[in-house]
Amino acid sequence: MTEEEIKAEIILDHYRNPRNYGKLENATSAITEYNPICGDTVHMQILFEGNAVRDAKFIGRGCSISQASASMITEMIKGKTVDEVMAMKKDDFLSVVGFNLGPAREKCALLSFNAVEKLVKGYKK
Amino acid sequence: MTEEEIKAEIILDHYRNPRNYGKLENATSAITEYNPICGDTVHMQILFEGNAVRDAKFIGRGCSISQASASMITEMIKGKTVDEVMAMKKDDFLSVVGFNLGPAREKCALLSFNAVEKLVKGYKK
Amino acid sequence: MINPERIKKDFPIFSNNPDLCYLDSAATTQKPRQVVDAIENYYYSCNSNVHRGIYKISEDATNRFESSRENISKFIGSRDPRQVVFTRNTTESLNLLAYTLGKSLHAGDEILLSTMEHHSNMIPWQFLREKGVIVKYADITPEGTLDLHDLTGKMTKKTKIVSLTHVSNVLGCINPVNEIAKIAHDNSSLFVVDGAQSVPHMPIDVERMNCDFLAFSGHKMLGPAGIGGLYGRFDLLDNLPPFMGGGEMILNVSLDGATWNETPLKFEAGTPNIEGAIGLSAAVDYLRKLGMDNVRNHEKELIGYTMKRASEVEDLIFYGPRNPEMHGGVFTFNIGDVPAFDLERDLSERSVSISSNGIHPHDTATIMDRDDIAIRSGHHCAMPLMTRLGVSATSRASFYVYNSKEDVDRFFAAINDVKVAFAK
Amino acid sequence: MINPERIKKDFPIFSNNPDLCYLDSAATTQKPRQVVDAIENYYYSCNSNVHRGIYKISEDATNRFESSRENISKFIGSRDPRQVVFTRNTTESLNLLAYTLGKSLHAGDEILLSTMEHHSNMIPWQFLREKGVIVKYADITPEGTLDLHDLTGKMTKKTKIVSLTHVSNVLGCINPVNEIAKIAHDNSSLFVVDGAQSVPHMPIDVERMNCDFLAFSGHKMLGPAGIGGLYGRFDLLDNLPPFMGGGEMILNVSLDGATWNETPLKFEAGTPNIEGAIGLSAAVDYLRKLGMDNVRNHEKELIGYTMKRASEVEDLIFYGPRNPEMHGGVFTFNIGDVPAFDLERDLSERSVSISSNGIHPHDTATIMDRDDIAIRSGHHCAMPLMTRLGVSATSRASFYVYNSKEDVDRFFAAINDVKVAFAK
Ligand SMILES: Cc1ncc(COP(=O)(O)O)c(C=O)c1O
Ligand SMILES: Cc1ncc(COP(=O)(O)O)c(C=O)c1O
Repeated sequence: MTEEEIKAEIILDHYRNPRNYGKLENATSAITEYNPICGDTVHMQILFEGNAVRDAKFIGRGCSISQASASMITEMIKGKTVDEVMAMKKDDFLSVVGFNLGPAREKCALLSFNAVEKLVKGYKK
Repeated sequence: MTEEEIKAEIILDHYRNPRNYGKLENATSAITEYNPICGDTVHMQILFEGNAVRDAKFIGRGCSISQASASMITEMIKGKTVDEVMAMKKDDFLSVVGFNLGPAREKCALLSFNAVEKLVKGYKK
Repeated sequence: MINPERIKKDFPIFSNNPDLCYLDSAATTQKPRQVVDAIENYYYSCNSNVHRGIYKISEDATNRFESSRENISKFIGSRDPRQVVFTRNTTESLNLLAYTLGKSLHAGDEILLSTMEHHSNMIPWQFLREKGVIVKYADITPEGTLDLHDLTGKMTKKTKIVSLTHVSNVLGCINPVNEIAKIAHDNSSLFVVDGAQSVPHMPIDVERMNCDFLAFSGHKMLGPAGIGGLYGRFDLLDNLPPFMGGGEMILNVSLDGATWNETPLKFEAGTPNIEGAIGLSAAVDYLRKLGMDNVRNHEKELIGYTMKRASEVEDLIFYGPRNPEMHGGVFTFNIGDVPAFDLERDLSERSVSISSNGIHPHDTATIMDRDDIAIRSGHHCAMPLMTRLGVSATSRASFYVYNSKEDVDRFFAAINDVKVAFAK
Repeated sequence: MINPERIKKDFPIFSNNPDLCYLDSAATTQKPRQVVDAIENYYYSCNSNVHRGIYKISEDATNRFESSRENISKFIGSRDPRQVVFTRNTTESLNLLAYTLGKSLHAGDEILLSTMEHHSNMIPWQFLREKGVIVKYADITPEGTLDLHDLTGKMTKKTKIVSLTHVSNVLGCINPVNEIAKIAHDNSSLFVVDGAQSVPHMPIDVERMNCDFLAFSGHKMLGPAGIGGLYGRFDLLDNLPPFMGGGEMILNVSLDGATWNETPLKFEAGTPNIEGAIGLSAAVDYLRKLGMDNVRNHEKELIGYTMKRASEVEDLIFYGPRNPEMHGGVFTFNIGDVPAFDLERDLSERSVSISSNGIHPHDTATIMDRDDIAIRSGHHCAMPLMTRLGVSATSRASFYVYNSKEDVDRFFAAINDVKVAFAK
């Protein structure tokens, strides 16, 4: 299996079996990000506690990239400090998710990244 | 001298020495036609009497084609009946005036033709 | 008869991309050598500004530009070239109308569209809401055609304009424009036709259709992008105020105001897309040589074949009328159900996996692209129609003269690949 | 250093018309092979619709389109490609501004132009008179430059917009835009620059110039017709309402309304002129390689030489500043006096022959055309300036990178031919 094929498999796995999917009852922040181009939607919910992301869940509809990357990002941020999350770089996230995503598909991957970024910034203020 | 050169000479002659140039004191109709593209202007004046063009004069400013053809048309219509003038065809007039006028210059030549046409139609009504 | 294999030879993109199966002509078409050559010939022999030059190459350019107008005018059945305004595309044609017709509309006046309209035949009219104009929408039938009953029901004495697409870029349905022209005119409404998906694909005769305006795009009919047309009945066009101001569209200008040039130049402010017009005219020549009846029949055959094969594929949902006679060369589909996001419902279904409802069109297009098949997926600039159909997006394969049954076969093979890739 | 003879080899029109002396580049320029090849390459390798396609050639097309924007943005000194909106031409750019800025103007607000403006920088603003906006005009000096004193004198607290040409397409004068930007901003007015005659001919840096908006046309800078640009400071552009509605410019659409896409796509409704943008970007590459300083110096040399020779020709009247430092590559002239028609005066002078006042520009251009010299004659889309200069029309020779001193010499030989042809 090439690295690309492995990444594709991971995406499909997250898409089929999304982690942290559902309603986060005690969420402190939530946001719905929407890509009108294709209708991809991610509703991201975070429970902040002090300086940390205590829990994160999402629900959504859309293509495999958008939903798998939402699933992946919830795993990535859970337990991290707010500053750590804020230090996450777009390109790093893309390289974790992406097997050579074209520019059109990059937007799908970034939907959940943008949602998290907005929630964290909003909390920090 | 080729036919074209002769026509060019005629144009220049009319341009330098316009026939029927000036104010027609007892004109029954007058109109000013204007080509905004180049500022060519012809003020055409006709004295109608019964069914005939008794007299015609013009004044104007503009290129040699516009002014020479105004001069030529006054000569052509003087003494003609209104019906005869109305029967004059654009293309015939152009072939009298023109040595292969391009489309841009045709408009110059037709300025006076249009003026006469409008005056005659207005009188006929 | 259309021979796609022979036609393909005129399109160098296919020899440069021998594996390309291009099924996105409803978005934009490929360009034959004849069109590109006409543009290059213009550049290298008489490129110059039109209308005002008194030298040979400029007169040549002006002649080519104006005879392009005449050629395009004839192609759509207009008897007078002054009835064709050059615009950038269908979108600008419709904006020109909304802005200029809009000037004489008043609060309470109504404009009647349909829910299947492309955004370009929707947003410009919605702009007029600012002044109190009411925009109404005729619905579609369950079969995916225009609901004529609903259309007539929504028409009132206040309906000043009816603006409808001739062929839907999603449903593929061919709307009965002749009949609607009569309905609209009986109601003293103007009838505007969005011809973006019909002018390229079937014989069009504006006089017989009896529409008041017709908008179309060059790039969807083998011509260049950046050029389009607006046909308008001469007396109507002639009575409209201008849209943009500037060079070319004026007769006389002073510091205090201006008067307008004759129609259609009144609507063509600034240096026009001369090479675009010449390229579009070459495209029209190309299509005329093929014969627009043949073009339509070819696409009818392809869409008929496609729908027949589609009905044999499990989970393949497709849209628009089933009768190929009423269906243009546009095949819009989904693999499984792809509903729009709904916060309330989706929150309450939290145990349900996201992937349980079919394959998202983006994924379909990506997998197809790996097989070198170019299809479109998304909202196709018809979001309200997506909403109406209850989907978040769809995929679309669309055909033109260079497409063959082999392309359709490759498409269905790829559908299978998609299903395998996303099999649970 | 510019070598016109070598440059000419890149322009096939000159080998196809070996005798052509093209002196009408202010109207439109010729196209080098590099530009036409870039367009052809696009057609034959990845032609497809941009922004929404999820397949390889569409992503390639989108990349080429957006990197063209970036390239053009850099060329004019803009640091952010989102500050460049693609339009058809300068005219559309200025109309976009008049329509969108106009929305927030009120009766009594003032717009300050000058009497030397091209119709494209006049009519769109005059449209706003409908809502009570007042349009004022700064005058010109007797030397044929902008009268800065008059300009500042006409500025009031109500002056919301100052819109001026950078280089006059008739007088050739280069207006001190940096200085005017400061004057306008000190007055809290927006400063719009018509760059149609400057962007092609000299180094431009919008950040240093500190203008708020800058309009330009591709076809006047070696690029295709049908494509132009509007630079706008990002925050200003971003706050403007949209101009045309349709595909591409929306974020979300429902039957009840819509929200807008991000800047600059918000202003680009419908399928854009993709190949036009790519061609313009290739033109920018070509110019950058020549060096815009060199382009300007070359034209300065030509106009200096032309004015020197012109001052030695009897009866040759020419316009604009005499100092080549302040004069672009535009030479506007008349042979003898060509006053406008004046019914009262001309009637009273009825004994005077019509031909007594110089040679009409149309005649000049026609005779020059026989010598294969292409110049322009007429009002140059600046009728109010013709009125101001007291002429009915003028002739104009304009230069670009492919013109040489030999062209100027041929021009003056032809001036002589004109005088002989119309000798009394
Ligand atoms: C100063 C100036 N402004 C505006 C324009 C209009 O340019 P376009 O016709 O490309 O819109 C021109 C060219 O004709 C010009 O010279
Ligand atoms: C039905 C319909 N109307 C309008 C348009 C808009 O065409 P353009 O983008 O060329 O303006 C399209 C194409 O996208 C279409 O399919």
